[in-house]
Amino acid sequence: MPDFFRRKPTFNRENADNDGPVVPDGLWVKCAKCKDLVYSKDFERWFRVCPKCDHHARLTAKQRVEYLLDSGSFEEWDRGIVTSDPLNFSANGDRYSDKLRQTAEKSGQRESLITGKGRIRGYDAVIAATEFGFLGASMGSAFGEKFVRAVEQAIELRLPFISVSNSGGARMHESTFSLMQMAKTTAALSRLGEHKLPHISILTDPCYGGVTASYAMVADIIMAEPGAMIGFAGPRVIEQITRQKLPDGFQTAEFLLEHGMIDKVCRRSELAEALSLLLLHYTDATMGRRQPDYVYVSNGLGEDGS
Amino acid sequence: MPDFFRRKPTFNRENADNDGPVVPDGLWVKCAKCKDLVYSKDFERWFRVCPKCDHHARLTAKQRVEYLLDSGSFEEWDRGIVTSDPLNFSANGDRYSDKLRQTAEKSGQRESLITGKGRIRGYDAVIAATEFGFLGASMGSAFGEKFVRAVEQAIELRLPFISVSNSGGARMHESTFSLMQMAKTTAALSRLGEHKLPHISILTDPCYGGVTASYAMVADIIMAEPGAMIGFAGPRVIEQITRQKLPDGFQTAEFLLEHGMIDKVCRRSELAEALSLLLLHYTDATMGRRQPDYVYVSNGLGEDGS
Amino acid sequence: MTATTPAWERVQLARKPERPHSLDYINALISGFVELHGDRRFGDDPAVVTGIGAFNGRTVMVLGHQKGSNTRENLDRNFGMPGPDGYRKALRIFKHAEKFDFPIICFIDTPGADPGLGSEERGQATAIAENLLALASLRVPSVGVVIGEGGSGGALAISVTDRLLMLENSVYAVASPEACAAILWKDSSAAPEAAEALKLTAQDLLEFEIIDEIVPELEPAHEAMDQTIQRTGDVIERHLAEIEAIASDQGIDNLLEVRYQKYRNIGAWVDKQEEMLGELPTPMTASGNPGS
Amino acid sequence: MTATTPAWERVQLARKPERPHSLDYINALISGFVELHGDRRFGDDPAVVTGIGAFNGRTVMVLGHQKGSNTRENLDRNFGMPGPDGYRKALRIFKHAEKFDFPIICFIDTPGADPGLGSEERGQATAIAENLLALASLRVPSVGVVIGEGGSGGALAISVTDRLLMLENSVYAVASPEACAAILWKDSSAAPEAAEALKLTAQDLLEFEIIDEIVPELEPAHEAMDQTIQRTGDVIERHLAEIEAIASDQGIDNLLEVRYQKYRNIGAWVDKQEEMLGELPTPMTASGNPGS
Ligand SMILES: [Zn+2]
Ligand SMILES: [Zn+2]
Repeated sequence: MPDFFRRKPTFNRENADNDGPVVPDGLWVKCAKCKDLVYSKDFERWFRVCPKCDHHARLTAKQRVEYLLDSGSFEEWDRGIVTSDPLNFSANGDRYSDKLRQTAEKSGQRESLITGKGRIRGYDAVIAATEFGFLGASMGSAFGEKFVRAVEQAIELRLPFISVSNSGGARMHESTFSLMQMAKTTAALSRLGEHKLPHISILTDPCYGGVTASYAMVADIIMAEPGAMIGFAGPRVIEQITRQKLPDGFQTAEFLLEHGMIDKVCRRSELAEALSLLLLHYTDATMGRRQPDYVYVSNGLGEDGS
Repeated sequence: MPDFFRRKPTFNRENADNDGPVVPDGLWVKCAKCKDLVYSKDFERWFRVCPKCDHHARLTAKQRVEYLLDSGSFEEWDRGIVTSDPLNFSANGDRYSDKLRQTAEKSGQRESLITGKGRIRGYDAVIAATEFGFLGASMGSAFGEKFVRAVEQAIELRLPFISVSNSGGARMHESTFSLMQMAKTTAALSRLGEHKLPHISILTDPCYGGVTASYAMVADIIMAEPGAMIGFAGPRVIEQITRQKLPDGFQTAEFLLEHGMIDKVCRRSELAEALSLLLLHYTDATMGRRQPDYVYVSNGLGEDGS
Repeated sequence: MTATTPAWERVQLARKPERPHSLDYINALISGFVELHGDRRFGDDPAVVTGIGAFNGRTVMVLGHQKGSNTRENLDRNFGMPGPDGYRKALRIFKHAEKFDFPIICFIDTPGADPGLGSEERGQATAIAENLLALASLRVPSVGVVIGEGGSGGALAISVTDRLLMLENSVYAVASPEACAAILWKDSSAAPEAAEALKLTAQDLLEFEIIDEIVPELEPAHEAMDQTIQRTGDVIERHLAEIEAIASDQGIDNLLEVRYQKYRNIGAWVDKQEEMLGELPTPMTASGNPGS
Repeated sequence: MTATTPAWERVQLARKPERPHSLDYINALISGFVELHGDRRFGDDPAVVTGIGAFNGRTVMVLGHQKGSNTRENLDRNFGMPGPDGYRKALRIFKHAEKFDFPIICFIDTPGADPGLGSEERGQATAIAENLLALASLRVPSVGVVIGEGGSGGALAISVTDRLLMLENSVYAVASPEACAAILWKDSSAAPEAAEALKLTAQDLLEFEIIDEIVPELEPAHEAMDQTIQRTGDVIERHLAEIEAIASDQGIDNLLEVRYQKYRNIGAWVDKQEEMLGELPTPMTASGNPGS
C-alpha cells in the first residue's frame, strides 16, 4: 500500500486543482479572483474567503469539515472503501488504477467523498463532503457506497443528513457504474425521507453533472455559497453546442436562487449558524427532542453569522 | 313557481349569450366565425361545428349531453337544487333573485350546471356539464352542491367522473359563497382520487376564472375543443392591466396544449370516441371489470372519430 | 371599530400600505425564521414569502402573500399578486410540511392572483387549482388568517385551511368592489355600494360561518401594530392547539374529515325538487346521439 | 450479430435513424394508445412521448424518449434530448400511474438531456434528480428497455425501473464515446477506442448485472422491425408478469425493497479498512472550528 496519508496537506500549498490563492510567500496569499494580497492568517480566519472581494475559495473536504463542525466532533466513517476499477479502464495507455494512486497521493484522500458524524453548534448530524481534489469529486462506485452507507447510518441513528458538494461531472472511468450511483444515492435519500429525516444540501463551487442531477438537488433545503457555479451541463459545453453567448452570472448560485432552484445563498461564515438553526427546527419536530438551552435569535438569520 | 320548463329551447333560436350561428331562416345558419351559410341539418349533424371553418359553436348543457351520451342513457340528478341568495344581493336596484328567474326562463335551466349518469359508447360514467346560457355558467352555491353530489355519487357507484365546462367567471352575486365553491368542488375531487376513480375534464369555449382555477384544471386527463378560449383572467382584463398586446392565438386550446396545460385538443366529433377509449383503460384497471366485447383500434385515436 | 363600520371603509383600511403585512407577523411570531425560496421549477416569486421556524415552541411552516409598504416595495413584490411560481413555491412548502408533520400557518393578503401574460402562459389557473387540491387532503393541521385583502382565487389558493380567521378590518370576496361595480353597476365609482353588496367584512363572513373567528382590532392594525400581531398570534395558537388535539386524539384522518365537511358544507341552496315535480315537463333525457 | 461485435459498431447501429423508435414500439405493442401531453407547468416537450393504453390486456402508462427518423423530425423532436419540461411530463405520468396502480413501461433512446440555456434556467438537473427520487419509491411495477442510445443522466431519468432490458444493439453509458474521447484521449476521433473502454454494450452491462436481460436482434432492428418489436414485447411481458406477481403475492413493499436493493448494490468497490489500519496516521478529526 502506498503511504497516502503521511503527507498532511497544508492549507497554503499550491494546488493545481484548486481555484484558491497562490501563495507568494508564507505570510501572504493572493486572491484568485481580485488578485489582491491577503494576510494569510486573516484568510484562514475568514474560512478562505477573500475579505476584499468575498471570493469563496474552494475547500478540501477536510477543511470543510474543520470549518463547519464543532471542534473535535467529527468521526469519519468508511475510510477504507475504494473503487475496484470494474471496467479495467485505461485511456490512451493511462490506466485508471494508476491515476487513482497518483490522485490519492496528491490529494491525501482515497476517494472523492468523506462521510461521518459530527456536531454543528451542538447538533448531531451525519455529514458527507466531496473532495474536489480527487478526480474533480466525480461520483464513482466508492463515492456512491460511502454516501449510501452514511444515509443508512443517519436512518439508523435518527440523525439529519447534510451533504456538502462540488463536482466536475461523471467518473468516466467507471462508465455505467458511475451513472448508476446517481440512482443509488437518490434511492437512499428516498428512504431517508420516508423516515422523516431531513437532507440539507450545500452546493459549492463548481457543482455539475451527476451530482447536481441526483442527490444534491432533491434535498429538503438547498443552500449554496455565493458565486458558486452550479448546473447540469458546463458552460463551455453549452456554448459549444448551442452557439449562444451565455448571459452574465449564468449558473451562479445567485442565478439559481432567482430561478427558484435553491432556498438560500449563504456565505461560508454564516453556514454553521444557518445549519444549526435548521437543525434546531427539524430536531425538535422530527427527532422528538428539544434542546431548549439553545438560544436562537428571534428575528431569524442575521446577515452576519459568527 | 314560474314555469321555467314549458318553453322548450330549440337549437336554432337566436341567443345573445351564444356565439353560435344566427339563423337567417329556418333552413340555413350563418357561422359566427367564417360567416358562411351552412345548411341547418348539416350543422346539427356535425354537432354544431361549421364544416367550412371548423368553428365549434357553443352548446347548451342539454345539447352537450345529447351529443356526448348514448341515446336515452342520461339520468339527470338534483334538478331541484337552486341557490337561496344568501347575500340578498342587488346591484343598482337589480335583484339577484329576479335575475335568476329571468335567466331560468330564458335558458330553460334552473342553474348553470346539470349533473347525472349516462353511458358513452357503452361505458357508464357520471357527467357534469355547464350551462353557459345561465349567468355565463358562473359557479354559485347550487352549482357547487350539484357538482359535489355528483362526485360523491361517482364514488358511491364506483364510476368515472366527466366534467364538461365553460364559464365566464365568478358569480359575484354570491361573493365568498361563490369563491368557496372552488374549494368545495376541488375537495370532492380529492376524495374521488383517493378512491382511484378518474376525473376527465373537457374544456369548451369560453372557460375562465373560478372554474379553470379549480376543478377543471386538476383532472387526470384534460381535453379541450379546438379554438376554445381558456384561461384564468380574461383577455380584456389582461390587456387593460398589463397594457400589453396579446399574441395571436393566446389562451386558445392549442396555446394551452403547447404550454403543457392540457393533454389533447379534441374535435367535438371525436370526443365520444376519445372518452370511450379512456374509459375502457380506466374501467378495466380500476373498476375491476373488463368489457372485452368492445373492440378498440390498435393504433390509437384516429383523426376522425365517428 | 364597530360592527356597523361601512364595508367600503373596511376595504380602505384593509388596503392601507402601513398596515402590518405577512413578514411583520412572521418576524414577530415565528422564532428563528428561515426564509425558503423558489418553486424548483421556474422562479422565486417575491409576492409569496415562506419558510420554517418555531411558533410558540413548535416547528411550523409559514407562508403568506407579501405586499410592500410603499410603491417601490410594491413594485418589487408585484403588489402581493403571485404568479404561478408563487403558488408552486407554496405547494412545495405544503408538501414539505406534510413530509415532516409540521403544521402550516398562512397569512392571506392579496388583491388577487397576477393577471399577466407570463402568468397565463405558465398556468395560473392550474397552479391555483393544484393548491386547492393539495390543501384539501394535506395531512397536517393548518390555520389561515386574512390580515388585509382576501382577493378572489389568488387568496383562496393558500387559505383552504382547517381554521380560517380574519382580522377585524380585513376583507374577503370573490372580486374587488371596483371590478364588481364595473360589471354589475357598469360604473366602477359605485365601488362603495358594491363593497356593501359583496358582504366582504369579517363580521359578514363570520355570520355566514365561512370563517371561524374574528381577531379584534381595538385600534386599526397599522395604529397598534404590536398589539394586533400579538393578539393574532394568541388566536392562531388557540385554534392550532385545538386542531392539533383533534389530530393527535382522534387521528389525522378525522381532522381531514372535519376539514372536508367544513368546505363541503359551504353554500346557500335549497332543494325544490318536491315542489317542482308537478309543473315540470318530462324529465330531460338524451334524445339521441348522432354519433353513436 | 455476435457478442464480439466491436463496441463502436454497436454505437453506430444504436444511433441509426432507421432504427425503430419509441413510438414504433408503442404503436405496435400498446392497444388503444392515447398520447398525453404536457407537464402542467411550462410546456409539452416533443422529445418525450407518453400516454395510456393496454399492453397484453392490462392498462399501462408508457413513455419514451422520441427521436426522429430524419433530420426534419429530429429537429422537431430535439434529437430525442428532453428538457426539464420533458422530465416533468414523465414525472406527471409516473404519479398518474401510481395513483391508478398502472404499471409503467419506459423506452430509453436519447443521446442525453438537452444542454441548452433554457433547460439550465428551468432546472434540468433538478428535473432529472426529482425523477430519480420519484422512481425509487414509485408504488407500481416498472420495466425499462434501452432500445437505442442510453445517454447518461438523460437516459437514467426514466430508466430506474424494476427491470432494465437492452436491445442487443443498444448502448448505455455515462457519456458519449466522443465526449469521453475528447476528455480522456484529448482527441474526439478516438471515439471507437473510448466506446470499447466505456463497456457500453448490452453484453457488458449484463455481465456487470446492471441490466436484467438482452433482447436479441437476429438481424439489426431496423432490418427486421416487426420481429424485433414483437420479441421485445414478449420479453417485457415476461418481466412485467414476474414483478406483478411479486407485487401481488408478496406486496408492493416487497417489490420496492427488491428495487431498492437492485440499485443499492450497483457499484464495484472494496473495503481496505483492515489493511490500512497499520499505516494510517491518526484518524482525521476536525481540529478546530474557528467559528464556534
Ligand atoms: Zn479577492
Ligand atoms: Zn365557419
